[in-house]
Amino acid sequence: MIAFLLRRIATFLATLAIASAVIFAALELLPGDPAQIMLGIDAPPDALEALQKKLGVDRPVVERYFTWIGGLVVGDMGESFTYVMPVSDLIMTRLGVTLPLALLAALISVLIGVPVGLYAAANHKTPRDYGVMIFGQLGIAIPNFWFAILLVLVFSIYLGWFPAGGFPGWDAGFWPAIKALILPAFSLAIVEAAIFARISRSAVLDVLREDFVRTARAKGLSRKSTLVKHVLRNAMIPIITICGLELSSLLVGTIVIEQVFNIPGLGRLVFQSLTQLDLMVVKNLIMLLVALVVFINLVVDLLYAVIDPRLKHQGH
Amino acid sequence: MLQVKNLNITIAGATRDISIVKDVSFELDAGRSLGVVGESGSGKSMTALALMGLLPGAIRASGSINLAGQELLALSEQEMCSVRGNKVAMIFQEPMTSLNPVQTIGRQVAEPLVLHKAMTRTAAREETIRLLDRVGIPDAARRLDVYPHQLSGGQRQRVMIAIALSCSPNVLVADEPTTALDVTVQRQILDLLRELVSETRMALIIISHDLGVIGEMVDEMLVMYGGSVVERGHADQVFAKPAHPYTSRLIEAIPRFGMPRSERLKTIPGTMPEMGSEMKACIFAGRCDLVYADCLEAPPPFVSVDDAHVAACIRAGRVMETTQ
Amino acid sequence: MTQPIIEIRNLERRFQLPRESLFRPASTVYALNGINLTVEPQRSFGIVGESGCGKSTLARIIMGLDKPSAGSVKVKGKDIIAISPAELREMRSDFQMVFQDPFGSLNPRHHVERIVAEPLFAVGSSASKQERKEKVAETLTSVGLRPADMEKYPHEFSGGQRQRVAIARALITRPSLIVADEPVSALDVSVQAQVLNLLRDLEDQFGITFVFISHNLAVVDYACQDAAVIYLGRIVEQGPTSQLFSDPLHPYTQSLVDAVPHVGVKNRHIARQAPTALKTQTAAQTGCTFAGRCGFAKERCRVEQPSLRVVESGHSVACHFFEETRSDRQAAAKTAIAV
Amino acid sequence: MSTFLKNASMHRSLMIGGVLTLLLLSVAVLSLFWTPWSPTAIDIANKLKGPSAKHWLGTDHLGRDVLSMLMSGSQISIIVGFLAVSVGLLVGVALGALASTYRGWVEELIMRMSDFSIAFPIIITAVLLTAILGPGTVNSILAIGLFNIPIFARITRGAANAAWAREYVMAAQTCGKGRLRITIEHVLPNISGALIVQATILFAVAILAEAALSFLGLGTQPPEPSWGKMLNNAQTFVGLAPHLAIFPGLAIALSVMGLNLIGDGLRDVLDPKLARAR
Repeated sequence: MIAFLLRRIATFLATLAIASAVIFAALELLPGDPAQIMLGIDAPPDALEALQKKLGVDRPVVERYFTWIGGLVVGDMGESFTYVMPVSDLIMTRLGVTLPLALLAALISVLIGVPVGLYAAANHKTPRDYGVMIFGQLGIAIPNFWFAILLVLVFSIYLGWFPAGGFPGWDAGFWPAIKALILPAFSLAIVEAAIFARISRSAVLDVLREDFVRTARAKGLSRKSTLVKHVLRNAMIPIITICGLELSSLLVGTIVIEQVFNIPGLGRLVFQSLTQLDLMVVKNLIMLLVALVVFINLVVDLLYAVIDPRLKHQGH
Repeated sequence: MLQVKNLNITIAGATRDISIVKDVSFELDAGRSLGVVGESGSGKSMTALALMGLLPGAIRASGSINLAGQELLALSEQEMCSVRGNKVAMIFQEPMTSLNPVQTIGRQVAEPLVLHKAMTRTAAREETIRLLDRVGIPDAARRLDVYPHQLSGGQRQRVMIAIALSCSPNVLVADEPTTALDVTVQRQILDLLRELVSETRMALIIISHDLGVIGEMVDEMLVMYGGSVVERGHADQVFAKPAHPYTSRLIEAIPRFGMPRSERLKTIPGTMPEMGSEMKACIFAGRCDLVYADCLEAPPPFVSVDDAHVAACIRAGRVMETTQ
Repeated sequence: MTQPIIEIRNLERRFQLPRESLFRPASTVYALNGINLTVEPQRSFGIVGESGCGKSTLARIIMGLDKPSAGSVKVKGKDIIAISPAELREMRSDFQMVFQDPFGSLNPRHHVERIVAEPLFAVGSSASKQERKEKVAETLTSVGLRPADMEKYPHEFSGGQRQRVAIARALITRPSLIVADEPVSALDVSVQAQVLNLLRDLEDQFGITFVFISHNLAVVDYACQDAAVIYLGRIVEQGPTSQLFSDPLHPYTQSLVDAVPHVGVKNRHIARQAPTALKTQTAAQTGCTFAGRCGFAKERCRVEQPSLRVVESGHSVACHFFEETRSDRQAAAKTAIAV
Repeated sequence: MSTFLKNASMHRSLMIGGVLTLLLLSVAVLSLFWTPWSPTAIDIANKLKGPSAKHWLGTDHLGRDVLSMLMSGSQISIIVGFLAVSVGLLVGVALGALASTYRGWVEELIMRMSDFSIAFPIIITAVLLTAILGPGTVNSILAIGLFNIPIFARITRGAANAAWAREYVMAAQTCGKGRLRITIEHVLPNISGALIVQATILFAVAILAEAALSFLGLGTQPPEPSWGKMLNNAQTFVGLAPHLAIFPGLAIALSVMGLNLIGDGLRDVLDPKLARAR
């Protein structure tokens, strides 16, 4: 078990190391002079030189890379060139919006998707099951940003229940802030819920075909208690995998949804810094997002081992 | 104690119902054992599942299964649940997949005790240790908390038997209980089953394709072919003097130790007819070398050849004579 | 003395297990350990053992599908491990293989002609299309199928017929050796008999020698003249099947023979019961591998590995105390008859 | 083959999916020759009009005909989807097949690479590429294609490893055939079903992703009509002209659903083992 843990953490760190190298190489080596790009072609030479110095373009590549990584480890991400403040502060502020949004969406989608999927599996091949399947097909086919626009149309413009966009900030109080996040969270969550429903349904159906389910029935357990006592835990293994993967796609989904609702989170920051060509922010932001995605995968793997005793004893 | 009469099993098809088991009847007393032998597609496993009320989806059973005065086919699903694992128990072919991989074996063995006998967790735990010990799991008290993947195939089948045994059932149905096991392990499991039958007076039904297993284990036997019983009788009689050409050929098709090299195995030409094909003739007529015109006219009735020994063949007497 | 068709000397196959912990060295499993055997032409050879004993690994090594860790495998005098891949390919037409699962051993997307003709690839494609077709037709006939079957696909056949197709594929190059890995264990009894008879016919008709791998003693007894019993990667007993199964010398062979269920031996009591098997042999243990399960095991068995000793002509056993077990057994048999 | 067609025609989701996809393809082909109006013709006087006999699906904020833009927009969706899936299929299947053919360190390396690329979701890759290359259609194709590669590699390797364990592959080895040759002759044909299913589903994913990238301004650039871009514009006028938001979204959803239904249906028809599950 400990060997498994160590191995997974080692892989996690290695993935981060390679990812950082790729991001660094893409943004700092390929396009030529980053300072030139950031300031534009007709930048005054002295400003260009100052920025070059600040970015350390004149120093060797390896040194620059390790300076960056070293900074990351202690939480120093350099300074944003457009916002004139430390990138880490900038990201932390924005994270305070994006993370609650993603978690809210994850919560809603799991709470809706998994029970609906289980419900469909328990009612396999009945109209209820087909109904869920249609919901699943729709959910997968509908782009979340379109769904967001439709939600705004109905709930903001026609009904006026929720704001159409913007975020008052946590200073404005808990409820107004949450209220501003409800529509964005739902537009992310409903689509994911459809995916969860499909996955949960097929995971349960897969387990229902296993021999040990027949054993449970032969013991005299009813259909329902077989489902609860024997099927669910086994079905959780694939469901958790997908939940993990989908959690990272929710995180990425916020990038799009923040655009629709004009919410000042990480997603907005990505596009603002991209249009400003603030590479310092872009670089660290992408690194952060990638690290989050990889981290979620790590957590999923570790959760496996808790649920599936076979992994504990195998050592790999 | 167990009486099965005219058990028919059909699968609902798109245009018509397809019959997969036809008119199976037998009786079985406490402490006795019955073997059901047949090749794949003979309907023997479906018969076993019908006894448990566990036929999958669109498959239906009709006729009568009477267990100690209780008509099982008339029971509601809820009532059947209190019979399963309690009065009738079953073990399966694949011990590797028949146990829940994410539950300890202690918990899995205790489950029927809690369910049917309303035992407390602690009482069930004591009983579980006794059961595991009885089926020959060494150091049972310490094995309660292991998971199935930590046990060998033979040990898992022992655990399955402990589960089946837990509520002292009247009938134990064993569907190919040793097919997935090595021969030395098979020996141990068969010996264990035999001991348990004489100890507990439960009735045992063994389903197998292996004539050796059946021949060694049971008092009575049914030979099934293409969904029908073709021969029924005391195992000793059936093996000594088979009365149906299929049984006779099947016995002769098995290699025996010490056969002289000059001797060839007898074979049955052709293959078993497809499931559900409607037959006006004898179901074996297509592969039989004794076939006469009347064999093709109508399915043969059961011919009684000896005390409680019957065969579905109009030339049963002739077949018995020709067997060495 | 004719040249043996297979000669295996000191064959060893080790597998490295994945590490259990970062701090412990990886353990090694001996799938095969010190295997010596000789297969004479025209005398089909059976290899018997329980699952995990290494018999399928042995088959794969003989076929050149797996490399041994040590030792030599000579087929018709040529060491197939030492020769070049090109030479091996040339030799391949002389030894073929039949597999257990008639559903998995035929490519579902190829028609029978293409399946059966595949080994001709090794011979080189000098034959014309027409010649190839004729050869396939001829081979199909000799396994009891019709030439017209060559246009069909595997799913159109029953299990027994598929196994005939697989045998036709092995037969098409007219090999002198066919390795058959559990060729009948997936078949129903009535079909099994058909295939066993077919194999014997081919043996007589084409002079093919079979290496027949099976867990079923009676099947090996019927199909082979000689056999070896493998336990945890070692040959424990070897000899003509007529002696091996009627007068087994090694306690393990005895327990195998005794374990086979027989019609009409109801309620017989087995005195010796082998305890649950060890599944693998890690590190090179000292002593007899069977000692842990053996009812006769003595101090010597736990320290000294018995080597294979010739008892009678062609019959050898790896047991320190086989004389004792043999006399015990004969005594038991006498009492059984007396009772 | 005939049973395949019979199963296919009887399969409901395959039928619906087929009709939807055929519709998408024929609209795209038709738009090459004819659209009711020019998709780029600006007519400010008639801006933000609802559906009418003249403009069946109304006009946008520049007075362009929505139906014509939708029809032309289908081209980009199909081109991006097709190219991105092709990139993923060619590279991914090659990598996956190599991994399962040679095993050992080759497999280890290829699988670690694909593990690693999970860390880069489509949008993040697209952002990275935009920072380097600037926005554009090529950007979308690359980002989606790169995303598809590890998926195909993983699926190919899994299915191919299963095929390598089959005895017919061993039989081919005993004939002296090389591993690469066996991969081509035996393994790939037998896993093609799984790959076709995956390709169909990833085509749907690609259409969704292309729309998202265009919506964000990272993908297809104006004046080239694209569904994502149309939705982006529609967002501004959603209170004034809701029809602008509804029709492009419907077009995306129906196209994606069509392909997904085909994928699900093919999975049932090609893999009877899974089909029984449903």
